[in-house]
Amino acid sequence: MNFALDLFSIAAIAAGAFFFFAGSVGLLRFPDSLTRLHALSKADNLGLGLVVLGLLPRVGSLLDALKLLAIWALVLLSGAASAQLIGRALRRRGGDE
Amino acid sequence: MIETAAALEPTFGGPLLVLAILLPVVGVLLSFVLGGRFAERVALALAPVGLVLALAIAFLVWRSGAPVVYNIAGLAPPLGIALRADGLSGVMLVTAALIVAAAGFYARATFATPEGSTEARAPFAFWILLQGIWAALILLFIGADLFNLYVGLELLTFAAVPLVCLSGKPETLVAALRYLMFALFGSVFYLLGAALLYGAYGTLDIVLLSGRVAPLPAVWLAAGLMTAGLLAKTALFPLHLWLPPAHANAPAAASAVLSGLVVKGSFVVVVRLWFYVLPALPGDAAQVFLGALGSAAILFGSVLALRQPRLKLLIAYSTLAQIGYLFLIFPLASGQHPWTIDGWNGGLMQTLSHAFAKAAMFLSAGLIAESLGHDRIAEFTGAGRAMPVTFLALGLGGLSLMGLPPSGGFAAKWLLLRASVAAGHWVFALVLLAGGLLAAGYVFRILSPALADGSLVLKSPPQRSREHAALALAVVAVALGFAPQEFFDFLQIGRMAVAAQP
Amino acid sequence: MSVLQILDVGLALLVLAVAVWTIAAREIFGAVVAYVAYGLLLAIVWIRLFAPDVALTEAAIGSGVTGILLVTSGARLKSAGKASAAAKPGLSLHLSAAALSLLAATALAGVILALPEPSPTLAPEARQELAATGLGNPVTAVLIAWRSFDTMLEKIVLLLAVVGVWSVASDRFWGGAPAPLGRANPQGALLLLEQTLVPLGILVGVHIFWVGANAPGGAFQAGAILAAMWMIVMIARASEPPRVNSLWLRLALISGPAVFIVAGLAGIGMAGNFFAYPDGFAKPIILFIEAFMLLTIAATLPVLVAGPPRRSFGP
Amino acid sequence: MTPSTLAGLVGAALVGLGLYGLIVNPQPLRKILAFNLIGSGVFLVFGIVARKGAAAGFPFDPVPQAMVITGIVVAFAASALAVALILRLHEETGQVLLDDENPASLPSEQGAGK
Amino acid sequence: MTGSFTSPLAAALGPFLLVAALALPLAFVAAWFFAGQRRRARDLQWLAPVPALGAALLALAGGPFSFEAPALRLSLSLDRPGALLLAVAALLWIVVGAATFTYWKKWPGQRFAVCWLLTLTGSIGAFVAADLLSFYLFYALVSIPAYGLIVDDDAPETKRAGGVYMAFTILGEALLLLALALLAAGEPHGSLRIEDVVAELPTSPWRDGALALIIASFGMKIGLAPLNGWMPLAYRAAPISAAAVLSGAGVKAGVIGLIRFLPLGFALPVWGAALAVLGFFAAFYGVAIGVTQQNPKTVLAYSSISQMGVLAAALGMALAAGDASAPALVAFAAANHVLVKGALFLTVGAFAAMDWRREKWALPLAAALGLSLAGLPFTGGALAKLALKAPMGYGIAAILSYASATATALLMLHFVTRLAKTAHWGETARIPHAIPRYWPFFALGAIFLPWLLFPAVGHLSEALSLDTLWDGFWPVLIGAALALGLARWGEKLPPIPAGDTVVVAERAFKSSFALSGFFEKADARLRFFPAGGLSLVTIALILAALAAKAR
Repeated sequence: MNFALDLFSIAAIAAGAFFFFAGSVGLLRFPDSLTRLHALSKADNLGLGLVVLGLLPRVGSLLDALKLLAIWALVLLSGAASAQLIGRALRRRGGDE
Repeated sequence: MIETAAALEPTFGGPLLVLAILLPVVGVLLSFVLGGRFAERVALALAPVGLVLALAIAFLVWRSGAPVVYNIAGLAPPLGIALRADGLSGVMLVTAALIVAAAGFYARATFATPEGSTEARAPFAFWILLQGIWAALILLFIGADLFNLYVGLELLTFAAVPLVCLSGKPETLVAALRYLMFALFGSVFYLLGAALLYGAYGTLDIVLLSGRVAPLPAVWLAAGLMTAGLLAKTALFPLHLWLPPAHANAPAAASAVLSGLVVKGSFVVVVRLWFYVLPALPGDAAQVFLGALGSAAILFGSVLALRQPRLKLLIAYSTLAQIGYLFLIFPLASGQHPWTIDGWNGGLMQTLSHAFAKAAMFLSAGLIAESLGHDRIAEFTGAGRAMPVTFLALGLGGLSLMGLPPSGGFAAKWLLLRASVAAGHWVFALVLLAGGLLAAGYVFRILSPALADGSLVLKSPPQRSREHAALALAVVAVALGFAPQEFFDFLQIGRMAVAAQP
Repeated sequence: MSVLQILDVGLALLVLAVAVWTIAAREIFGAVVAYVAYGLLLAIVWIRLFAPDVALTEAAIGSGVTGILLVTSGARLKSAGKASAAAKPGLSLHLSAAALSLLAATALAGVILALPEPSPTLAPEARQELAATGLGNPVTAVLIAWRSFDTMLEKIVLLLAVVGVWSVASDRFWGGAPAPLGRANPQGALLLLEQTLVPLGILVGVHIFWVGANAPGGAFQAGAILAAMWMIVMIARASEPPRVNSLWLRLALISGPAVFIVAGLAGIGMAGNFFAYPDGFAKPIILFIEAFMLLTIAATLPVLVAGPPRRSFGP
Repeated sequence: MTPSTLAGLVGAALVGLGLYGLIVNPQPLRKILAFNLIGSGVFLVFGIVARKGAAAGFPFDPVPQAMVITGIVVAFAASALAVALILRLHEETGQVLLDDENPASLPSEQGAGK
Repeated sequence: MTGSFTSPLAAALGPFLLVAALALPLAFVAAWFFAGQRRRARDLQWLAPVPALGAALLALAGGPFSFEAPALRLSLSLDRPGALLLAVAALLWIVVGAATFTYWKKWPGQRFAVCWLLTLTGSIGAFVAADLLSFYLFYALVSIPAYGLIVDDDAPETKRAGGVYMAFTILGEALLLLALALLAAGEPHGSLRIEDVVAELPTSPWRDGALALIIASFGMKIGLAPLNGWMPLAYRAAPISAAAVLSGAGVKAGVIGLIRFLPLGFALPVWGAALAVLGFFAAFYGVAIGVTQQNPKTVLAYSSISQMGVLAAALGMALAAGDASAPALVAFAAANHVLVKGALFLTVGAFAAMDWRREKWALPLAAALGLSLAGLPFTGGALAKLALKAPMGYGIAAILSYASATATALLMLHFVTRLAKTAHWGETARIPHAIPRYWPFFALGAIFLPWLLFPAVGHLSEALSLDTLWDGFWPVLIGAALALGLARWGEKLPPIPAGDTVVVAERAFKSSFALSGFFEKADARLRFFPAGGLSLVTIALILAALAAKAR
């Protein structure tokens, strides 16, 4: 049984890592700030979600699992809010930084 | 090596040490909350109590003939923090209490909360920061743990920097910023050195360290870093970039405390380092180097003081020079030689007499700047006749700086001269004399126009009580010249019995 | 084992790279952003050094609050016209500074490597004394019980910093309040962040304070988190920085050290020495003191970030 | 290469880097950043001393860690005071320079300070 | 040195008088600072040196005594040489003080009076101090407040003289301090009494350094040749009463210093010869420059340089021979110089304030007073020459001593001619009118008073024997002949500026300002923040390296 769990977590974490990698490539390659912002917020949030999912079966107690989920939720919240703020600031300054 | 076991035993009167530190700290808290006029009242009320405490501690040290030790929370080092008051700290505590009291008494006029408002910025800040400086100094004089001394050094810097720019003028802000940046530069070095010492010996207590220090690379680098950091805070010669503008721009009462006491705080920590923690290091090349820097400071500071057109900058550069004298204690009092007693007494007497003399001179300079509206020395003709008591205080302070009998400065110069002759350090002997000549030069430069005949109308006559505050400090600086032999024996209490080095 | 080592080396290189970026960045804003990132990476290094308390403090105060301080000041400097290009330092200065710094760094590295391997430690003494304090977390025990004198004095350092920052104001603004931290009409996302994150943050802060007695945490870290929450509220203009002469602010600012000193002075009566705790009651007193320290830090950090009063008797 | 020696090297490198930044960079705000870099380097040295001092069941020596926590808070207070001075100087003079062209320039003629 | 037995009266009264001698002037100084006491202090100020005179006479009659105050680390003692000098110095202070302060009008002000009292205290103290620190204290007191006596008006010339005087004085103080440090270092038990220290000097490792510094610092005070630049300037600028007391009593602090600090009981031929050469050079140098001077006060200053040179030469010869009896003899010669030089300066004041042509006897009395310095028979000077004969010994020194007598006679006659030509010039405002009225009594006193003191050092019968009279007379004759020649060809001598070598020293001092300009530029560069940072790191590394050096 735990072999399947291990397999699952490896796969999930690998996928998460891949999305993180994609996000950072986007950061480096995309032409202007807005698109870079887009790449970062989308890819990294998803990546983090997959990593957390992968870690869930390995974690000891239920409390730790809840903590992991809480962390994920917090990152989602603050990531989205800050991405929104930076985006609006960029648009108000008009054009590329 | 100091007999570590005995030196760690808490002695009678220990709690007084903690009370001495807590008194001004409580003063800071009360002044902060009550604010307004209460800040001044709290400060002036606590000053005499603090003086009594300082005298009590000094008396206890003198009566027992050994340092008064106290382990905070009853926990002996290495885990706990110890406080240790020996002869050096007893004398410095009383000096600090006297000068802070005099500066406070002097500053009542300039930093009184105006009638209309319940609270004004400058008075509120001045009285809190003055008590902050006093608390930091007490901690630095009796602290026995290097990290505790680090917190004391930071306390001192945080209390001294805002005093420099209290008047709010742009050049004072630049001076304060330079002072803060360079002091932080120094404290980071000090902290790095402390980290290395802890890494090597697992404790930062001075007494324990003195038993364990051996010539190791960590100790060499730690000694270098900590000393350099403290030199930056003491503004010894090449590291003096912040001192002249800071001390010249601060208000008079503040610059008296800055020049008289604040530079002495970090100097005492250097003395603790080289005479209590590191005497086990063989060879005295480093001490002679410190003496060489001191000599350079004496010559450099005095010549520059000769060239300053304005009185406050002249006195600030003279502080630079007199700090050089302090550092002659290292080559002349380190090691196991008969003349080190003279070197040690001379160095400490120089510290005391300079503290009083410089405080008196800055207070008088403040009075002169207020009454004449400027402090350009060239236009002092006839000022001596118009403000006799102020210039008498300035003259007596100058007498002590020049090292002419019967002043404390002379007693210090005489002891240092005898020590350097006995030690064969001819360069230091000549520098001592040259410093005295140059000091005579710039003091004479202030007094000769002032004593010349000439009618001078004062913008506002100086307040008599403030003149007497300055005069009192100057008289103490001169009275130190008559210190009896018991006073010098008192200075020797608690001095490390250095094991003879091969 | 080698994977961890590779990760460590990678982390170390990343930290150094961001540090270089902080120093070499062309203009202030980039350097400050780099510094915030550097602070967070450093927190991970602290985790690798088995110092969770320090990691928390570094993340919260070292990069968090310091970051906010530098970002807001950078913004204020930038908005009021470009800081004039100071005289570019000459090549000789660059070379000599680089040479000396390199020499100092190598000397330091050499000495660190030469430190005695089973380095002398106070852990055994800490283990013995820990039972007496009734605490689980030795770092909190050092901070509040054994070296409490340092911690109390450090609070006075913070207080003097506040007085120093306030004393820089101009006389006509004294009694007023510092300038608001955020812009006039905060955007929706900021309000959302403020309404959801702040209550949660306060909850987390109190939790960290409470758990600090036995596990990594404590007054410093919790105080920093609560301070951050208060700053978010101020940035979102839900509340304005308090006036300089408001009594509750001043009481909050001195409550930590004041309670500390009262407990310390009481120590001589109850336990025979200043700052000592009676045997049975060590933990409750420590928690009592820590609560007020929490309040002081939570009040002091935002006041330091808000700066000196710049508006007379504004709202 | 245990993590502590690695961190020690990183600490030493940070001190060197911070020194370079503090000396060379003319703008005071950048000097504060450099000062904080050196500070974190010094704290790392404390950190590895703590880690190498692991004994009696603790994976670290608590005393240097407590010192680091105190140090971080003091470093923050220092940065706050420095920033306040810089901003006030900026308001007063419009530009923030530690050394103007001739640092020996005399403060304004009208007598210094009260 | 007749027996050092102290009569019981002296032993009892002596210490009290010693303390009173110092306390009374300081009491007057304090009185000046209370508004109420100011008038009384001014009128009675001339009485301040009376206890000192009493102590000196008691010491001469009843033998040496001393006073110890360990708490204040002060010890005073009065032996025969000190008593001789103190007696005449105190007398001079009283006489000139009375003339200056009794018929007081606008001048002198409070500053002059207070400086007068401080210099007086120093002058008395220098003669009685018995340990190093008190001697240095009184030596500073006699030199530094004298600035207030010299610089009494705002003329640029006076300011220059005052500046030069202070520069030389402070330099002398510094050299003396180093000398005392060397002396103290040589004393194994750490005692600071002068006798113990000087007794240890011949065998101490720092002997040569100490002796060189002693000769340099006291030489500067008594105006030996290369270091005499300040004396002519100071005495010309000073008012008459100040010049009288400074040249009379003030300078003698240097003489008593040499007497006390040179180990005369121990033969040091090399050092003795060096001092003798320096002394004789100063003797003839003073006269050579003096004859070219126009202002009578400057001529008197150069005559002081010459006379002090003779005294130094006598001490030098005594040091070479290790003759322990020289101090009293040299002290007597110095005592005579105190009286005569003080009287001569009063003469200049008197001639300036009255029309001397009306009194027929004025000029011959001035000439007699002047020639007394040259050893004119029946004057105090003859006794002084006799007293110096023993230390001078025979051979080259005796010949040179006679030559110097001749030269002094020449210089004094030149002085009298200059006095006659330039009468009725300058400031009569600052010459108290008591001086012209009582001038003759001062002059006569100065000529005949030494006869009363001579029994303390020698036998009167020897002084009146025929050959001593002739010894005194022929140098004066030759001097007179030379003076006639000088009167005719005087103008052709090159006009040397007063203070000769000091002009060079001043130019060097001015050029040193350029050096301090360099310091200022270095300071400006060092105070850049990057430079400060670099020096901080450098010092840290240097200290670390030096701490590692395990020498």
